[in-house]
Parts: sequence; C-alpha cells; structure tokens
Amino acid sequence: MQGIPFQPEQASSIARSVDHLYFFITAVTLFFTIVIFSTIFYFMLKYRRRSPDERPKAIEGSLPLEVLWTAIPTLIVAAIFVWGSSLYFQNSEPPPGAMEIFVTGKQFMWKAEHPEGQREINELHVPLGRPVKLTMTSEDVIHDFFVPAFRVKKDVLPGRYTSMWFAPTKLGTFHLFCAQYCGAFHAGMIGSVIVVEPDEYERWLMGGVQGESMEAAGERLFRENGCITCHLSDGTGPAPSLLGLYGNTVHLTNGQTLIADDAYIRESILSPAAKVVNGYKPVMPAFQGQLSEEQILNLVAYIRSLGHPLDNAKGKQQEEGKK
Amino acid sequence: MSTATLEPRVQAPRNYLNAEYGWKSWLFTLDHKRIALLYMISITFFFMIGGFFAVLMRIHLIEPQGALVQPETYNKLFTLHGVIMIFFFLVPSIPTVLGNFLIPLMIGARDLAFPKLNLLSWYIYIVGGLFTLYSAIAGGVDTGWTFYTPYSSTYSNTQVTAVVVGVFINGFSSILTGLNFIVTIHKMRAPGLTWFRMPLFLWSIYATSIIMILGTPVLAISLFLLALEHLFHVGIFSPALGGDPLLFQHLFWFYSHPTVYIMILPAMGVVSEIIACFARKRIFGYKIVGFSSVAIAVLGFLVWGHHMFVTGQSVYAGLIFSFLSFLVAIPSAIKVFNWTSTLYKGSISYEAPMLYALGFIGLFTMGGLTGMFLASLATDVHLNGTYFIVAHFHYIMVGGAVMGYLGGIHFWWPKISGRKYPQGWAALAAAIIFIGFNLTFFPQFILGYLGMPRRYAFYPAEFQVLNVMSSAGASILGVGYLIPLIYFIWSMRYGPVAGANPWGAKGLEWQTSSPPPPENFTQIPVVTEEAYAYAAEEKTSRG
Amino acid sequence: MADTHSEHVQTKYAGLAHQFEDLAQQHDADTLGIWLFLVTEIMFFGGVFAAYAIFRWFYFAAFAGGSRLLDIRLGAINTVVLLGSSLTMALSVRSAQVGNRRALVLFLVLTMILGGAFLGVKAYEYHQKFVEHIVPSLDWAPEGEVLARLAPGGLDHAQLYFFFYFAMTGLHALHMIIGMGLLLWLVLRARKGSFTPDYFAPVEVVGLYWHFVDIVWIFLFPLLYLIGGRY
Amino acid sequence: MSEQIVPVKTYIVVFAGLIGLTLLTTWVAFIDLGAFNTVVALVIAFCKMLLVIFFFMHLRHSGGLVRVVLLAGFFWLALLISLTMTDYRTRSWTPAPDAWSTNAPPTHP
Repeated sequence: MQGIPFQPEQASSIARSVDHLYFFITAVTLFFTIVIFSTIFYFMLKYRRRSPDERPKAIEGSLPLEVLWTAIPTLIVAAIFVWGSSLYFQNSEPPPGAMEIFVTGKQFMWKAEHPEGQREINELHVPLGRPVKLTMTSEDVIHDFFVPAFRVKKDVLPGRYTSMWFAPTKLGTFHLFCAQYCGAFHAGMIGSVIVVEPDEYERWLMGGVQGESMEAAGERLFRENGCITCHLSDGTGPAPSLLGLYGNTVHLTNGQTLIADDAYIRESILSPAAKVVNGYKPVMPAFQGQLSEEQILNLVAYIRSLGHPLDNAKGKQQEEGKK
Repeated sequence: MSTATLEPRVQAPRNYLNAEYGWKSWLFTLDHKRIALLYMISITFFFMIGGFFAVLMRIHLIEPQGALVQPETYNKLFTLHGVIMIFFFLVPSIPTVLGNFLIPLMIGARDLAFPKLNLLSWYIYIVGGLFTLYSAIAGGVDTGWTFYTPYSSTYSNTQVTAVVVGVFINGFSSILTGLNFIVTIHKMRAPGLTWFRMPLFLWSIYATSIIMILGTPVLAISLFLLALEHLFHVGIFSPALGGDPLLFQHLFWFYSHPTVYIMILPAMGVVSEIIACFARKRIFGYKIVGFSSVAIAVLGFLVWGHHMFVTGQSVYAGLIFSFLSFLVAIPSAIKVFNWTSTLYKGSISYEAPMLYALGFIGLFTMGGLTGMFLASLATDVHLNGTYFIVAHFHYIMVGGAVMGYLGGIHFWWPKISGRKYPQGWAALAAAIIFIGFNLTFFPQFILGYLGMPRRYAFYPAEFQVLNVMSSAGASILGVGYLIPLIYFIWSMRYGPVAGANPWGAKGLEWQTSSPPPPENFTQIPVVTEEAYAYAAEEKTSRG
Repeated sequence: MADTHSEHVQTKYAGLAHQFEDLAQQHDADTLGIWLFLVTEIMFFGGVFAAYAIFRWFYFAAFAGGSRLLDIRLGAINTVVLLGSSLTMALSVRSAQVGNRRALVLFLVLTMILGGAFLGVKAYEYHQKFVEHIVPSLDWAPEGEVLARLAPGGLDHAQLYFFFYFAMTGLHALHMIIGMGLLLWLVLRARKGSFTPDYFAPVEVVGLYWHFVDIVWIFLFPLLYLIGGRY
Repeated sequence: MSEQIVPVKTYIVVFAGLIGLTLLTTWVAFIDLGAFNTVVALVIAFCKMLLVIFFFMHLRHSGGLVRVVLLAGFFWLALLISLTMTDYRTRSWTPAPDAWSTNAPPTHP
C-alpha cells in the first residue's frame, strides 16, 4: 500500500481532457466552498450576539446583489455545460478506422470476441495507440463496461447494442469493472484491460487456440440454420438477398424505409415479422431464444461482411491509406 | 371546554399531550400534533433499522474481500438501507413530522384541512412499512432501491413483490399528505396571513407537496407495471418481447429525481426559520428565497435524465437533460447566498438549532457543488455508478436533509414537548455529527474518482485505506445520532419547562402555549405583520 | 372521537368539521382536494399512457393488428353507457343541489346500474380474450384466423399490445369498482337524508371522481379500439 | 352555497353532443385517412373531455385555482411524455455504425 492515491491513471487519449474539466469543476467547488465557509465564520464572529436585548436593523434584501449572484453561477454553469457537452460529443463517436471488438456481458463475466475469432473472458487485449470500438450487448440483465483509467463507461443492455471507444495511451493492465448493479456477484464481474504493443497484439491474436473468425463462424451458422436456403445471393429465393444489404436503405412492406444496421439485422433474426422487406412475405421463423448473443454477433459480422459496395471501397481506401 | 383555555397565552395545564390518555386516544387521534408524534416515532424506528444496515455495510467494507457477510447478503443490506431510508425515513421525515405539527400552528388554523385523511396517511405509511419489513424478514430483496429492470422483473428471486407493494402503498401516504398540505395552505390561513407573510418553511412545504402530488403517482404506476411484469413475466421493461429496460428508468427517475427535492426542500425551509430566529433578522431576499423553492420544485422535474447519461439514452436527450440539470443549480445557489447574507449585521447566537442549520449550509453547499460533476456530461461518464455518486447524494440527503430534520427537531422540541433539552449535549452532538459525517463521506468522493463502483461487496485492495476511513467516520456518525435520542427522551421528564417562546422567535406557532392546546389557538389569530419581524418592537412575551 | 373543542361549531351546522370556520370554506377545501386528487390520477394513468405511446410508435403494426381484434361495437356501446352514467351522475349532483332527495337516490342508483352494465360488457370482452387465447402470459396461444391477423405485426409485439390492453382497461375497471363502492355509500347516506342544498360535498366529490374515470375511458376507446382504423 | 345550478336541458344537450362525437369517431375509424386517423380520434377525444370537464364537472363555474391545478396536471403529463420522447425520438439520430473495418479483408460468398 503506497498511501492514499488521489488520481486514477490516465491511460487513454481522452483521460487527460476529462481530467482537465474535472479539475476545473473541483476548483470552482473549492472556491465557493471556501467563500461560503469563511463568510459564515467571519459573520459568526463579527456579528455574535453581545447583549440579549440586541435588535439588529432589518435588511430587506438587495436586488443588485440577487442579480449578481444569479448571474455569476449562471455563467459558470453555462461554461461547464458547454465544456462538458462538447467533450462528451467529441468522445462519443469513434474516429474512422477504429478496430472493433465485440463484448458480451453475462452474469457475472465479460466475454470478448475479436473479429479474427480470438475469444477471451474477463480480459481484453488491445493494442497501444489504436482506437478501439466496442460493440456490446448483454445476455441477461443490464451491465456496465467501466475502465476508470480510460475514463469511459457505458451500459451494456440486453436486447440492444451499445458502443463505446477508446485509444489506449499507456502499456499495462487496467481495471475493468461492471458499474451497473447486476446481481449477487456484481462485485466479482471484474476483469482487466491489457494494453500491449501493436505487434505483440498481432502475435497474441495469432497465438493460442486459433478459432474461426467471427465472419467464418457467422457463415457457418448461416448455413447450419438454413438461412442460406432462402436468402439466395442472387435474390431469386423467397427471402431477399443479403448481398450489399448492410448500411443501405431497406424499403419495408408498411412503406417505411430504414438503414440496415446492427440493430436491424439483430431484430430481423430474432423477430423477423417486425420489419418485412417490401415484396416479400413474413415467412421466416423467429430465432428468438434459439441463438446466443454471441452467435447473433457472428451472424451480424457475416452479414456485415457481405457489406455494401461503397463501404468496401471505403475500407479499401483506408487500407491503402495505411500502407 | 374549560374556562382556562379561553384566556389567551396562559400556560394552560391542558394541552394536546394530556388532553386524553390511553392507546386509543393516540391510534384514533385526529389531532395533527399527535399524528406528527406518531410519525416521529415511526420514522425514528425506520431510521434506526436503516442505520443499522448502514453500520453493517461499513463494517463489512473494512476489508477488501468483505469482513462480515456473503455478497448476496451485502446486496440485500444496501437495498433495504436505500429503500427504508428513502421511502420510509427521508421522504416522510420533515413533511410528516414537522409539517404536520407546524402547518396549522404557523397559519393559525385549528387543524389540517382533512384530519381523517391525515390519520389515514399514517396508517397507509405503516402498512407500506410492514410490507417492507416483511420482505426484510422473509429473505430480503437485492435489487437496489432503484429496482432496475430486467434484473428486478425477471432475474432476482428475492422478495421483490413484497417490497414493491410496500413502496407502492407508501406512495399513497405521500400523495395524501401532499394533497392535505396544499389544501390547508390555500384554504386555512388565518386572516391577514397573505402568501408573502408566510414563513419560508411553509413555502418550502408547499413546493414539496407539489412534487409529492405530481411525482409520486408516476412512481406508483411504474412499480405497478414492474410488479405485473415480475409476476407474469410479460412486459414492457424486459427485452424478451421487445420491451425497453430504459423505459422503467425514465418512469422511475421522473419521480425519484424530484424526490431528492422532497427531501431537501423542507430542510431548506427549516434552515430559513432557524437562521432568521438566531440571527434575529428577516431572511435576506425573502421573496426570492420563497420563489426559488417553487423554482426548484418545477425545475426538479425536468432533469431526471442525468441519471441515465451512460445507460444508452440518446446523446441528444443527454444534452437536454444536462442543460436542465445545470439550471436547477441556480436557485439552490441563490438560497445559499441569501442565507449567508442574512447573517450580515445580525445578532447571532449559537444555540444547538443554529449549529445544525449552519452545518446544513456547509454540507449542502458541498453536496450541491459536487452535483456539477454529475450534471456535466463528460465527467459524469467517469463518475456515474461510482462512490462519487454515493458521496454526493449522501451530502445532500444526510448532510442536508437529516441535518435539517435534526435542526428542526431541536428548534421546535420545546414547542412539541414543552421542555428544554441540555444545550451543551446538543452542541456536542452537532459537532460529532458534522465531523463523523465528513469523515464518512468525503473519502468516498476520492474513491469514486479513483473508479470504485458502488454496490460492490468486495473491492480491489488499493481502495482499502479510504474505505477504512469511511467506516471509521460512520462509527462516529452513529454515536452522534444516538446522543440526541437520549437527551430528547431524558428531557421529556427531566428537562426544564420551556414556556411558550424560549428562543424569542417570531411566527404564530410561538404565540400559543407549549405544548399547544388541542385546538392550537383559543382564538384564531389575526396577522398584521410580515414574517420574521425581528427588528420591530418585541411583542411576544418571553417565557 | 372526543373533539371537545368542536362543540361550539357543531351546534352551528350539521356536516361542518371543527377545523373549518364555515361551510363555504369547507366546501372550497373539499373541491380543491378532489381536483388535486384527480391531478394525481392524471399522472398515475399518465405513466401508462406514456409507456403506451412509446410502444405504439415502436410496434405500430402489431398494435394495429391487436386493436382490430377488439370488438369495436362493444367498445362504442360501452362508451355510450359510460357517458350515460356520467349524465346521471351530473343529474345526481344537481338533485342534491336543489334538495330533491328522491331524484338524488334515483339518479345515483341509475349511475350504478350503468356502471354495472359497463363492467358486465367489459367482463364479457375479457372472457372473449380467453376464448381466443390472446391473454398475455396467462393464456397466450392464438390460432387460426386470430393468429393470421396478429402474425404480420409480430406475435411478441402483439402480446405487448394485449398487455397494455389488460393493464389499462384493468386499472380503469378497478377505478370503476371503487367508484361503485362510493356510489353505494352515497345512496345509503342519501336515503337517510344526510345531504342538503347546503351540504352535498360528498356527492359532488364522488361525482368529479366518476367523471374523471369517464374521461379516462374517452381516451382509452380510441387508443385501444381505433388504432390504425378499421378499413 | 354559491354553486351554480345548471338546467337539466344543458346536461341533456351536452350528453347528446358526447354521443354524437362517439358515433363520429367510430365512423371515422372506417375511413382511411392514413396517419390522420389517430389525429382525428385524439382531437375528438379531447373535445369530449372538454365537454365533460366544463359542463359535467362544472369547471365553467369553478375558480381560477381549480383551473390552474388542472392545467398543472396536464402540463406535467406533457412534460413526462415529451421529455421521455426526447430520448426515444433522437436515439436513431446517432449516425449508423461506421464502416466495417477489420484487419481481415471483406469476404464474399
């Protein structure tokens, strides 16, 4: 034990900027606390009752003072609001080209799956300096993915995908906590985020038991569950082709349109009747309760990989840009 | 009617305490003062149970791996601590005890508008409390006082239904109390008592009642839906059929954020009364302090989404709620500045109630200012769900509301019991509570910033030092709370007789005898002066 | 209760509680009290309405499908019956105002009969849901034509619709039952002649409550029965 | 009591109006107005509510305080629904997930 720590490690690209705001609010808090406390103590001594019959003169109030001490706090909180919100919006969208890892919360463990197929439990290996986007869901109750050293936190909800991102700036092992109460061993739903050099990360990805990649697993599930018999890639089957679906506009039977994203794909697997593509009949069986969240993620990864032309082009550009 | 009570301001032997005897005269009483005492006894009982759970939790957390109980038990401890302290102690505390006792006295009325409803509220409260106690005895409940779905509705196999029913029932006690207070303040004021002559305590109770009336039903309906879902496993809060867990959080916080103001607004009212009395000054900026109570009550309804910044709520909704949350800081700040200015050129004495009131201002200032960390989106992402939150709301609820409640009890105890309590002991208790409180909860701010999540039955070893400090503070705080209990009970028998107005305070409640007669005033008083007319010539006789 | 100090006022008016100065003050307080209570009821039902609004927007097709399974004629008839009971309730209050005791009792009883008719129709509708196996959780196994009509919107979401149907109409029916109890109490008091043109606040208060329950139904009818139209 | 005594005729007329509106809303449900079916149904329900409140519940003769209380109730209900909707209505504004980018090149079936 090295005495009392006062600050958590700053190990992500945003940690420092969040801390700056934190220190600013701390300074404001200290300033006003000291002003109020010392004023009270000063008045307490200066105006203490000197005789029992003392009758001070009445002071009704002062409009200029009221305006002043309405205006000053208003300005200060307005500044903090703008600062905090802009920082939050900056931090809420991952930079383009962020690598993606899928996280599933389950009473009482964290399961992570890298697109290449590497899986881990209660650990998350990430490369130093590279933005990482987590797409997260829960198999049961609400959890929360919290890495104090990165100053990031996001609830992990059942039936929905939430996402967050960070770019680690420090090598080492950092706490991963569940910060949303989730049941008996909530306190045990902890793990570590392990930040390693990028080449070590590549080695780690290759090492160990090399499973199939998420896309491959998704493709296998696509075959095993019979999806492939209807979703023919040339569009001649009883179900729409999934080629070029992801990220593109879908026209539904009820006249609405939407952009095919993770949530839509997930919903269409679990309750296909909710949003039926125009020109098709609601004949697909529902897979609610038959697939685990991880299997659904694999399917989503596969359907994503069928991609849409524009997206692939962009991906290639990025690949080339990197080279 | 005895002739003695027809003469005003005579220390009448007959008062509300000795007018009748026997348990029936208490359990079937319609006298608001006796009902206030029924509430005082019941909430003290629940406070001690809730406090006992808190002590067990703090002992448990002395060691990183947990020193006392299994994690399941720890989860039940913090759940029951939260449920009991919030719904059965803090929400009813000042309104039902001091509000019940004082509203008719302060407005010069014989009773509240609906005395039977008032007694009914107490019985509803007791029934709700019994359900909660039953759930504690029959195995406990482990959902946290926030009852978040789908854990509470689908996954928890503890006594969720019993405790939800208990809180649901208790909600109606709150609703009926608020309704009673609003009607009373509107319709029963003595001649001459205009809105701007009312003591600020009444303004704050009025604002509190608005929240009780408009917020509590939403809690009731969300708990009703939760119970349906828990029993039938079909529903709108669990994603199995396409429901949304966040909907429960919206409905829950629509009540439960304003609830914070149910707890703190009455305390603010109490503090206004005490400061005016012991500084012998009219409250600086009376109207602004009064209006700020109402402003807090209204704005308090617009900010609930700040509990949900990291829950998957839309970022744009987060933006709106963050903005509104900052707005509510402003009337709170205005109040603090006005109280401080009231001391300026006053004649300040330091009896026990004043110490509690000053302690309130200090702790509330810190609690309020640390709220800015949580209203600000970027910092809230880091601090949400950690001990920082725990520390922040305990500064508001314990440092604020409980200090206010204790201050109020110390201030009006001579009126309630007719006796004085030992000032030295009271001052000592105030000091112990102030020190113990800060030692308990200040380290938790640091713990939260370091990243220790709340509701953890065990924790990484690096957090131990701060946890031990917090537990040490809790033991001091516990002692601090026991001392007043002892000397108040002592004073009922051995305390010197207080007289009608021991503090030389203004306000109608001090014009009648202590303890007041059952009908409060032998003649309905006529109000001719402003509130807190301390500067004017002394009119009241000092007992 | 031994309210010794209230003797002096009790001799003045029957029905005046000791804490009030006069009947006008008491009447004002009673009226304000019941309106405040109705506001709490608005918020109480409001919570369900808010939840309903969100899911109806999420799963419109399922809600429309569920809605079209309800019997619109029964819904409309029940609306008329309940509006009729509101009329008789309003006439009860008027009879109390003018001091017509026989008319008061008659209209109160009529209100109860119409309320009972409403609940009877409602019970029949509930029974139909069990016959069709579209009671969420308890008896959920739609088949045949019912299944075919619900399937396009998704069966899970249709189940949510029926959850709302039962929760909302159930809460409403519970309020009706409480109202019927209050009406019975009024009838008993009215027959004893407790109400006079000076003192009829209980009739008025129960009346306001009854009208409120009627208003809830006025909104439930289009929200539950008329979603998505019948064309 | 200063309470107004409303003639029976008024009640009957109001009742007839309510029945008329009920028939109207039922009739409109059989006409395809698209999204306006809901709007029309709610407007009619709102009118019916106003009739009940103003005539049956005597709001016409009630003081300002009662009106303020009632308005507060509806205002708070609007707050509850609208602020909750700020979340639901804007959730989809967040841009769709960024381009699928992994180390592995996209595969085609």
